[in-house]
Amino acid sequence: MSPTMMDIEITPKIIAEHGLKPDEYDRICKILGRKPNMTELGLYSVMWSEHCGYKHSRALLKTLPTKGPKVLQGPGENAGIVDIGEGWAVAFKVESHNHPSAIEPYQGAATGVGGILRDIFTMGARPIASLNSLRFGPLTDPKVKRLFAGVVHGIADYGNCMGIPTVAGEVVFDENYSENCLVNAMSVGLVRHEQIIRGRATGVGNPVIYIGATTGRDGIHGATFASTEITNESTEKRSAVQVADPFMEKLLMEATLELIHGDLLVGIQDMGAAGLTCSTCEMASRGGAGIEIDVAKVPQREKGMTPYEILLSESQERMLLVAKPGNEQKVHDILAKWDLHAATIGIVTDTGRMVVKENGKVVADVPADSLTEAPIYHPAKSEPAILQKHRDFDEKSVLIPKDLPDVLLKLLSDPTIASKRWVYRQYDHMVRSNTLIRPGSDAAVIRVKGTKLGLAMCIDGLGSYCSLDPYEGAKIVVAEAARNIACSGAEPIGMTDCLNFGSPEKPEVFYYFDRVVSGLGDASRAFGIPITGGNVSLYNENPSGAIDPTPIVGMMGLFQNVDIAVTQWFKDEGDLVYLLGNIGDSIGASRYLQIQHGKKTGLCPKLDLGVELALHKALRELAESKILQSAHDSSDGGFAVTLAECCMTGLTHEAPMLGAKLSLPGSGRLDGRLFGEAQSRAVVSCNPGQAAQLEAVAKKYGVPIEKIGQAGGDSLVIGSEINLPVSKLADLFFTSIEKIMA
Amino acid sequence: MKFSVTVFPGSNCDHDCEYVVRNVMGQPVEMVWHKETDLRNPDCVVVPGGFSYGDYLRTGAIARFSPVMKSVADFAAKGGLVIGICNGFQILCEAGLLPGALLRNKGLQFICQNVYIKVEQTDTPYTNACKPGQVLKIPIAHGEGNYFIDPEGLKKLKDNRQIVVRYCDIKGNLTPESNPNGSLDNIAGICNEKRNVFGLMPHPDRSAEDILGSHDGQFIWNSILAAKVGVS
Amino acid sequence: MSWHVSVYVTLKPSVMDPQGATVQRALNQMGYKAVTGVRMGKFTELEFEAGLSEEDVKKQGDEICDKLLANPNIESYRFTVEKK
Amino acid sequence: MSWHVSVYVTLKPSVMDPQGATVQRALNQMGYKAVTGVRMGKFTELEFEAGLSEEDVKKQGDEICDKLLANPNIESYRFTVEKK
Ligand SMILES: Nc1ncnc2c1ncn2[C@@H]1O[C@H](COP(=O)(O)OP(=O)(O)O)[C@@H](O)[C@H]1O
Ligand SMILES: [Mg+2]
Repeated sequence: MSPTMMDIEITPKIIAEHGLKPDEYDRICKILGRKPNMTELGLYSVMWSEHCGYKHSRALLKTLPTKGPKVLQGPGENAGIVDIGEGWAVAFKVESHNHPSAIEPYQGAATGVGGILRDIFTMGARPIASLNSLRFGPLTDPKVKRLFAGVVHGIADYGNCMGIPTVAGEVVFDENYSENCLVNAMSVGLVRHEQIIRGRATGVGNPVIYIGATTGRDGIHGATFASTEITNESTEKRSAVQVADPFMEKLLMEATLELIHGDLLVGIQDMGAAGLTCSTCEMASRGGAGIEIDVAKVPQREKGMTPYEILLSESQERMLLVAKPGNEQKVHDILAKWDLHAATIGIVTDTGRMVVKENGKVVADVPADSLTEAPIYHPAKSEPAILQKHRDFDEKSVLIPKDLPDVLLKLLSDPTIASKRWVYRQYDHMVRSNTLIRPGSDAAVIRVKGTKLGLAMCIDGLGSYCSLDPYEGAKIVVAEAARNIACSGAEPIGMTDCLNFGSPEKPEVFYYFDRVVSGLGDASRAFGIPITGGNVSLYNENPSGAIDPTPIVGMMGLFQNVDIAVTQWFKDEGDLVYLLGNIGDSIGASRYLQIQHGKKTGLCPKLDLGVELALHKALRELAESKILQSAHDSSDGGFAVTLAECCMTGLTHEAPMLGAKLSLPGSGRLDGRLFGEAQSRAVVSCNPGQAAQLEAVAKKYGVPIEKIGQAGGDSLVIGSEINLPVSKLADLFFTSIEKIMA
Repeated sequence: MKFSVTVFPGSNCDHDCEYVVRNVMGQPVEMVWHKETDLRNPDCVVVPGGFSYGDYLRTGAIARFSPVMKSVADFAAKGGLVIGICNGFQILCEAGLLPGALLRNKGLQFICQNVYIKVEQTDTPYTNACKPGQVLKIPIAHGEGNYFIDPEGLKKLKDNRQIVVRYCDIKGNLTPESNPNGSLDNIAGICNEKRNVFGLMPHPDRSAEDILGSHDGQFIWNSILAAKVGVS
Repeated sequence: MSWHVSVYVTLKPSVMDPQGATVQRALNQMGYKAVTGVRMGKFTELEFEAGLSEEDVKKQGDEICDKLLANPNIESYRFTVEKK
Repeated sequence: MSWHVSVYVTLKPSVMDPQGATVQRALNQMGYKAVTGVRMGKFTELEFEAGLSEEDVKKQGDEICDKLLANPNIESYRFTVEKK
């Protein structure tokens, strides 16, 4: 290290610039028994940032259910892993890349995909699918259009080049995300049980090897950057933008899997946030060991980098691994085959310390554990007054519109509800020839070659519900994801979550956070679906306030026999159509209330976890008994939008459109029955010969069931309220985003 | 019939091709790393899709200099069957084994979706199992599939009946709307003059099983199996 | 006659250029060992109506680069103006 | 000191340039009505070891452009050589 850096006097200003509080600095001094030098301060600053250290969220996250008979790996590693039988397991995780995407949408989103893919193949799993969940301001804003286009392009280019299909996702456009877009990326991988590997450093004297891209000055302080509010200043922190290199990552993935499957490694970890620092101390800490590295041996892209910069750089597409004794040469040979840089930069020790040298001279020496155990805070919380106002909202004050068909057309054209074809057409969702159900149905379905097994997957979030009722909203997020899986016929086996919130240091934001975590936990327990990992993104704030509390849930479902998979669109003329569940008539919290009446308020739908679970079981049994022609969950936009989707989304799989002649069940507000968003509902169809069986299964699980009509014809008819040609619905639904983006 | 699939850094449909040939068509297949020059004595070489060298610079531009491509060119010169799919088509054009070039899609976006293609020539080793004018449903997934060739080149293609498949609608009409990427004359795939080298943007490797939504790609694989191979 | 503006957009020196690095590796492997660095950039040719003053062309060219052709987060640009 | 070669690759006039056309449309929509044409190309900077003669640099530069940097079916190129 340049002597100038070593000698820098650490002032309160420098401490604050590192995002550390005075008492955190005191704690560091106590741990070390002396003052840290600049390099060491840098280490603590990134590892104790919210992004890496989970200071404000850790206590609550510990309350989430993470165990289950099939869970092979819960939170704490790079990704969770769940057994799917026949010696196979599935690794999956979701992660945010919100702040980088806001600054530089293309590179930010692309590197986000790269990061989550590394988390998967680091476990020894071959990535088989990607998903993404996106939030932007209204598309009427040209700035948002550019952001949206850039993010989608970045996700597309990275996944396409890697050859990993992007099979599902969701996109929401809402005012509250105007200044803080959300980009959550999820990845799924397949691994043989015996090939699972973890991010641990063990075995004194084992070589620590650096592989992948060279280290440059990019992204220094990315982790601390991801943990602070976006201000005008952050446009200055431009070095935090990293450039994606999917080609390098593809080589890294193939080489890494070859190393792991060749049984050459003790442990491996990717370098994501906080780069070399994070991978080094986490591997040492998990392995209960120490690690010693020399930064002079790190392959560098730029001249004159200090140890501080090398340790904190967030250059992408890099990994750190510990080889088994005697295998170092084999490791280097495989990396040479893939034309990758590799350098042995250190060894495993038994000191429990992370020791960093530069050309043999010690420049940092701290206990590895102390970096991974950031302080835990229990922030204050208080219920925002606005929540009572939402609960008190009187629906009766809302007039029922005269022209209900027009309302349906308006909803179908709303970019949040409209087809995301413009998005997923840019994603290669078929590469690897396993995608059986492509984007366009409730869940995507992937087969596992060589077996009958299949995986259903989806990703869902409901920021607006959570802003009105965080506890109920969070339950519904889990329920909706599980319902999407159940509609496809699969059994939910695990989930991952990304919690996107404002500043936890504001009691009102933390109240939301607390209630959302409770809701997620309760739903997860009730459904028996463990949460095997996730990610927290806080400080999604701008001068005009925080974003809606936005928990995102990615869910995995399993088919024992993937041939039974069900899609959401009507199949044949004459098929009978049923509503499972109760129609309801409330308009509270609905997209309809927001779009048609400009009100984002009202009572969030209530969710009975037992009723919901019964529906999932019934849907699964119906699918397994091959009774269903189609099944589609009813969510945003309500019953009418659900039916319209059943009529036209076959187009996504080159099936013809099909109308239906249906009654409108229930009583009460017409608009509530058509567009309200009551929970625990699905629209299913079967051919008439199987009606009795279908009704019997519903009865068996106590699921309310009502025959509402038949599929057929060119128009969607709902009672006497709606009668519209399906072609007209489809034209609006499929092209509304395309037209805006043209 | 013996197949070899070339593997470049950044190939990512290599496994899909391997799977189709071995598991769907039941034929032996070898994977040949780009640094190798021994093709392992195949009857047919498959240059698979993907993003060789990240598609950096130009699609296929760097891959054509791989050692294996010299062997592929020699093999083709001797009359061996060579099929390039998607990125493989781009590589064959860059390598001069097929005429023309693939430009960025007209709409500038990557497009992944099923399309329909019309079989224009059936006297090739890749389409002999099809009926003239047959319409196949096969997916595309590319950002640079906009086929271009100069007017003299186009005339030559036509005179020699080298335009093998063209984008069409479900009924076989060659409309502008059914042309997904702006290709000249709706061209989706061409062969060389000797007809033993074939390149196409659509993916017969992704459409050879009903469970994937189409088995039409099998017509291409079956044609290859039925072809009389003669490496002289 | 019209104004002919040639714009050169390059990555800032500190920004990684994966494309350039890949091309360099390829050139070295092809035998061009004397090539020690490759950086890839964009080259855009704009035509402006001849009626504009040179000053106007420069002003608009600057704006266009800033807003559309270059991403100031990672790229820098320069341009030349000619009448021909 | 090293040789610095700047390569400009452009699409041949007969080849359609959808990207250029799109940029032009965008510029016109943004209010830059005086922009009457846009063509997109590539700009590559190569560094060569200083030890080479200028002639050698030019020869290698030519080959590199011909073989790799430009596709003669659709593109043309020119380059400049400087020592700096
Ligand atoms: N960003 C995206 N990427 C890929 N697929 C997407 C994306 N957004 C939506 N989709 C797909 O479009 C379909 C409809 O999405 P959505 O309306 O969010 O479904 P649901 O309401 O059932 O959760 C799904 O198949 C979904 O996976
Ligand atoms: Mg759904």
